[in-house]
Amino acid sequence: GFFGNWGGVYLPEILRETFDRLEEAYQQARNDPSFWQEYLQLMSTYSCRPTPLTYAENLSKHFGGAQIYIKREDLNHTGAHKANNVMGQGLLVKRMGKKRVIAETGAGQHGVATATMAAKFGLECTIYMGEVDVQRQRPNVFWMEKMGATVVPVKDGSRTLKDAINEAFRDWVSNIDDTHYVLGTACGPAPFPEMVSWFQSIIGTEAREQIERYHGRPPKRVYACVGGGSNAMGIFQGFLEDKKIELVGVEAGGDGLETGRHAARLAGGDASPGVAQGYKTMFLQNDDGQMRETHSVAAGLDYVGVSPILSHLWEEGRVRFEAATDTEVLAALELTMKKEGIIPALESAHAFAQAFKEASDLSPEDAIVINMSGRGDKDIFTVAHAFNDPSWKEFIIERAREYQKG
Amino acid sequence: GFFGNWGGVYLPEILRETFDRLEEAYQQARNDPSFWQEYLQLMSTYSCRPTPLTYAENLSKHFGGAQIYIKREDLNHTGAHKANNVMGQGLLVKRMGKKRVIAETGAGQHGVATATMAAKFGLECTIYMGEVDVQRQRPNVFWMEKMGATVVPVKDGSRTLKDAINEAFRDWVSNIDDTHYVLGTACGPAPFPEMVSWFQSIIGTEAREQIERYHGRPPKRVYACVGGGSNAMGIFQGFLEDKKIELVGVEAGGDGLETGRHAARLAGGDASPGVAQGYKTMFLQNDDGQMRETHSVAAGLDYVGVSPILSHLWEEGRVRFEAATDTEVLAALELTMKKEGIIPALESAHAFAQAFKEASDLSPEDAIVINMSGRGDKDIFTVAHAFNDPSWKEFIIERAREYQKG
Amino acid sequence: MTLEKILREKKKDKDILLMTHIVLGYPSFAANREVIEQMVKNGVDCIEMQIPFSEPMADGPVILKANQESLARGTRVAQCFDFAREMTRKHQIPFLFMTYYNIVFKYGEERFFQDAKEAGIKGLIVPDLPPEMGEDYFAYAEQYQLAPIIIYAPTSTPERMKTLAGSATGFIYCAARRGVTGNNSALDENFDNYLSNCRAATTLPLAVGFGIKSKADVQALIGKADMAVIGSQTIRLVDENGPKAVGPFVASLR
Amino acid sequence: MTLEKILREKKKDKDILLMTHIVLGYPSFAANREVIEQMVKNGVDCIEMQIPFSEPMADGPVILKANQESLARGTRVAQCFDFAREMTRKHQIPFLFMTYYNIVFKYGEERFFQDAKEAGIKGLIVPDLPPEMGEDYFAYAEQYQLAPIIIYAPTSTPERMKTLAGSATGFIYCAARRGVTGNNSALDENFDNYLSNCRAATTLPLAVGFGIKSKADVQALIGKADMAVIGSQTIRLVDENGPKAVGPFVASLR
Repeated sequence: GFFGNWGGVYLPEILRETFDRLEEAYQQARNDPSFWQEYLQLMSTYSCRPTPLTYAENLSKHFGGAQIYIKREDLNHTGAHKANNVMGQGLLVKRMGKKRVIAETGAGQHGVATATMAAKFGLECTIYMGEVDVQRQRPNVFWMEKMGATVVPVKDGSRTLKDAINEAFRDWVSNIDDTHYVLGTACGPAPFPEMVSWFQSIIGTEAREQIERYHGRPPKRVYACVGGGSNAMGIFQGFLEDKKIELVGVEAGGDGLETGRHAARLAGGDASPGVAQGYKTMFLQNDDGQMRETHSVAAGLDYVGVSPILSHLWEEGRVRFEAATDTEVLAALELTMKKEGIIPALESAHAFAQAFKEASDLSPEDAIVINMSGRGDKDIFTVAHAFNDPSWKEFIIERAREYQKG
Repeated sequence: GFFGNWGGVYLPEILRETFDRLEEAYQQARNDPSFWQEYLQLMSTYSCRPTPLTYAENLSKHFGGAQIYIKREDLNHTGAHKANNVMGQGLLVKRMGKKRVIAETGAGQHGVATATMAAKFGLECTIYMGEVDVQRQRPNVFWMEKMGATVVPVKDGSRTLKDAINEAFRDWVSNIDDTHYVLGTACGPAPFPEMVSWFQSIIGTEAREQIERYHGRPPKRVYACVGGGSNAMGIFQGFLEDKKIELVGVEAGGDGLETGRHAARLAGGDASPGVAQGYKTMFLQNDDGQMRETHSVAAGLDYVGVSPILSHLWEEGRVRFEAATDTEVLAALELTMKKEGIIPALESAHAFAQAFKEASDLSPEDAIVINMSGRGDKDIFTVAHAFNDPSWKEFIIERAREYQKG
Repeated sequence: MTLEKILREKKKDKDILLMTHIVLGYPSFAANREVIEQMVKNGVDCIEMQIPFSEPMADGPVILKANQESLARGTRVAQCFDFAREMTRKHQIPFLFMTYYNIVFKYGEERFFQDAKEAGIKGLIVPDLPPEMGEDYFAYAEQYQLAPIIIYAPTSTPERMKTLAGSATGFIYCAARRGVTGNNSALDENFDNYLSNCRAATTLPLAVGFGIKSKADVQALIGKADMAVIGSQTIRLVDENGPKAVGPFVASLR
Repeated sequence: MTLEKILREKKKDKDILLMTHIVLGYPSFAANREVIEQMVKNGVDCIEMQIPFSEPMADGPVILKANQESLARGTRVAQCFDFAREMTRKHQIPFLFMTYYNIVFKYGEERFFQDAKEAGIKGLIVPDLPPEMGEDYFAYAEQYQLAPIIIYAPTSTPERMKTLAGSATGFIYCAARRGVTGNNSALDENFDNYLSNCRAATTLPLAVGFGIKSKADVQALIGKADMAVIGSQTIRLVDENGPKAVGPFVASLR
């Protein structure tokens, strides 16, 4: 369960048995070629895999440097790479014979993906979500409920993601026999980081084959945003062994690294090694080891820890980490919409922002791949708000007026 | 330009030249195999084609009749089959050397798709949208603008779709040289019905191959919702020649055919032959030939006319037409979300509703295909409103309160 | 007397003829009555009465709005025929129906021609029906001796104009520019070329419409066309100043 | 004297020992001081002092809230050491630190053990550090002679208990049921089986925690366990009735 100095299973004894069984099921699945076949089949019929690799002709010309290719995880069912992990774990749940899944969710995407999987596999589903997030992310709560999930607003603590995770663990330790906790990213105690990365490796495998087919050879660089790190691990795995390909993880620079209001763990110097939520990695914490508040315009990157596998690749120098600020991200999002008719999620737009900073340093002979982890149109409330769109505000106020009348 | 008694080019003289040139470009493209290759290439790299055919195991079991398969046009870029048509016309615009596109839009999906295409192809773009719709569909307006389109709120007449169409034609007759009007469905004057159907035939070609691969033989029935008729034409074309396959077009039953508040042209007896918006088809009109108000929970089906090709297939008896009421549609939507984790657009849910009524009449040996023309999650405002969700209303009111403070 | 003949007779005494336009039932039939009275008294030579349609695709905002408001007030096609009957009996100038094809189609083409003839109408302007789409229509026009007015556009090639002329009687309606009714036209050199092409393609009288608003506009057409068409402008006038304003305006044009 | 020895000495005079729990800095160090005073006066045998952590994954809502409010009021780890030093000098019962591994890790493991030893702490409870993950930690525990308290769970197999016992000193903390701190436990037959398994796996004293709230709960453990642990209940009491309520409550338990 360790990757260099990182990872592990730092868990209360009560969960040990459950993790042993999960580890066992995961290893069996991993050693059973028919499992991956079943997974591929599911993803190509229920979701839209392989997802396309889109040549961004206009952006490439605009920057006059590298040829820019975009891996389109936004075209997955439910609109993001989250589906890969969730459907994979769904198959594992079936194998383990469990009848119920639980998950935590912040902005709600992982919750929607899990509720979707639960509907598809006929599982009971409970989603823990901080009360504050429930209020902020009504649309996602609406869809989760419509897909049959029970959404539990967590009223403890800061009533956000961290507390939802705590509450999900609490549910799990009380219901270990029939319940599986569908962790949403390549973090947490082993085997989650490795297992989630395995399911997400489908991105990299496809992207590697696609870029070589379209471009004739491997790319110079691959960019991915890093929150927990699952989409980055997903695409990087297709290129990890070829040391000539530079891998760039882009974290949330928030208001700027110098302000302290950000979520950059591996870029910048604010994070330090720590152990929390069951695993060892680089955390944004104070000198006492208390986790800090993080900030990002993108809820999915707004997290204190990071995949232990990425901490390892960072320490080894295999992956370069950078940060993009909220302002840079909104500019990159706007440019991508205008030039390509593509709407990256705010999370994904971090990868775009960094790639845009660097594209013109490369030659038109070179290609780069940006992982578009999800689509932004589902985040209309966040994006329109981030752009401070006055017509949007009027629209909401007008709608509210109608509802207040009714 | 005629299909049996239907179709034609009923247009002012000023547009004749433009249509002659469009017809010419269309025929050239159609006779040039490299055009379709380019189209397939574009759709497989920019959108996600072929889109999957999903086996709906839980729904099939639930009804205990036919095996239900769902053609997943929701997984297209921009979330609906609209992309097929729009990208195809984009290629044609490039061939014709025009620099600007215009389109009408009601709920906004076709506008978003057109703005997307224009961004991708570097075209100027103006979208005409009734002022009432601009106010109702702010999210789509927001995305169109962000993709660089100019959205013109049409303040004439009823300030809805019909008026947007009129205004788009007015723009076109004033700017015929550099502008192409991207009509959104298989209606309007020739060559639009045939051309749009041609681009949409990609759905049927894929679906035919997929159902035979998965099910081992052709389906018994194919269901598609019918507004203008482009998604239906798209999928039906894959099955048209095999007379043993029953094709079912599902129109908007609104409050019920008997109430008059619906948009059923070919199901029910309220429509009659007419000529408007440049073509002859079955219209919902009064005895004087004035178009009637139509009603549907699904904006995309809320239209007075219908593809002349479908009127022909209806007259020939090749396609059976049915109507699903708003209530039936919401129930079908809810069931599909709960059973399969899939969120059909309200339009598409009409096809689901009809298929559900009939699934148990067939044997488990039989398969049916439902065309899911688009995804419903982009229509959160409409769907949450349609379900009359109290938490949604509170959420909107709370949001408005924040904006009013600011 | 055929429409062409009537117009040619009138033209003998005048540099240029005037055709005006009203939307039936807008703002009301009573107002229509008054406006027509004013027009006839002030020397209008020919009036096109538009039977409103819910989808007037070739009309600009002013006429569009008039169509929709007329319908909203309940105007029916049968009333339009009644009103036409009344006007043709009362006034000794030719009246035309202008409408869209669906109104004719839905009414029944032959019945429409019969009833229009019976109501004393001299011709029909249906902008969305090119001759290719209207075989029956043009046959009935001939049978019932109503002029099916053909429209030329600046984009029409000389060949196209010749072809169209083959279906035309009465006069040719030359749209002065691209676009829809109610906007401004530039009566410039291109326009002169266009009119020469029109002239070369047909021996019928030429009417020029779209955007004519003033005496200067009308004057500029003398010698180039036989008839000037005033469309949206009188509707604007009635909207703003009432039916009584129409007389002085029309009188001022020539 | 080692923790085990102290507890065995105390046990000689009592049917069962009592361990209580406080969250340092909640509601304040002053309140902690008063609560501990009350506890010691009323016969508590051992006190675990929780150094608050921002992510207390194994704690239920009551202790979670106490952790977060303590931190919100600015509690630092150094203050916890100072407070521990004060308490161990003042009161003649063993004090333990309870916290999560990150607090130890971030402080520096060896330094943490050194400073805890120096502050008079007898043992550490770190629920998220299984022996497999804590090689250095358990080595320092031995080096500095602080008891690294091991936790058994109802899901632990007899083999697992044996293995865990190999790393344990002081006593074994037997979690009475599945779930987190602060909820009810059913002290039923399954529970008796569980405790027999615990007893069979180790010769160390057994402490039983999670959900013990009343004299009846404590009585039920006599003969089966050596020490009853009262956790969330005293926090609830202080929240509701203030520090003074703790003494009578503790006195009532035995």
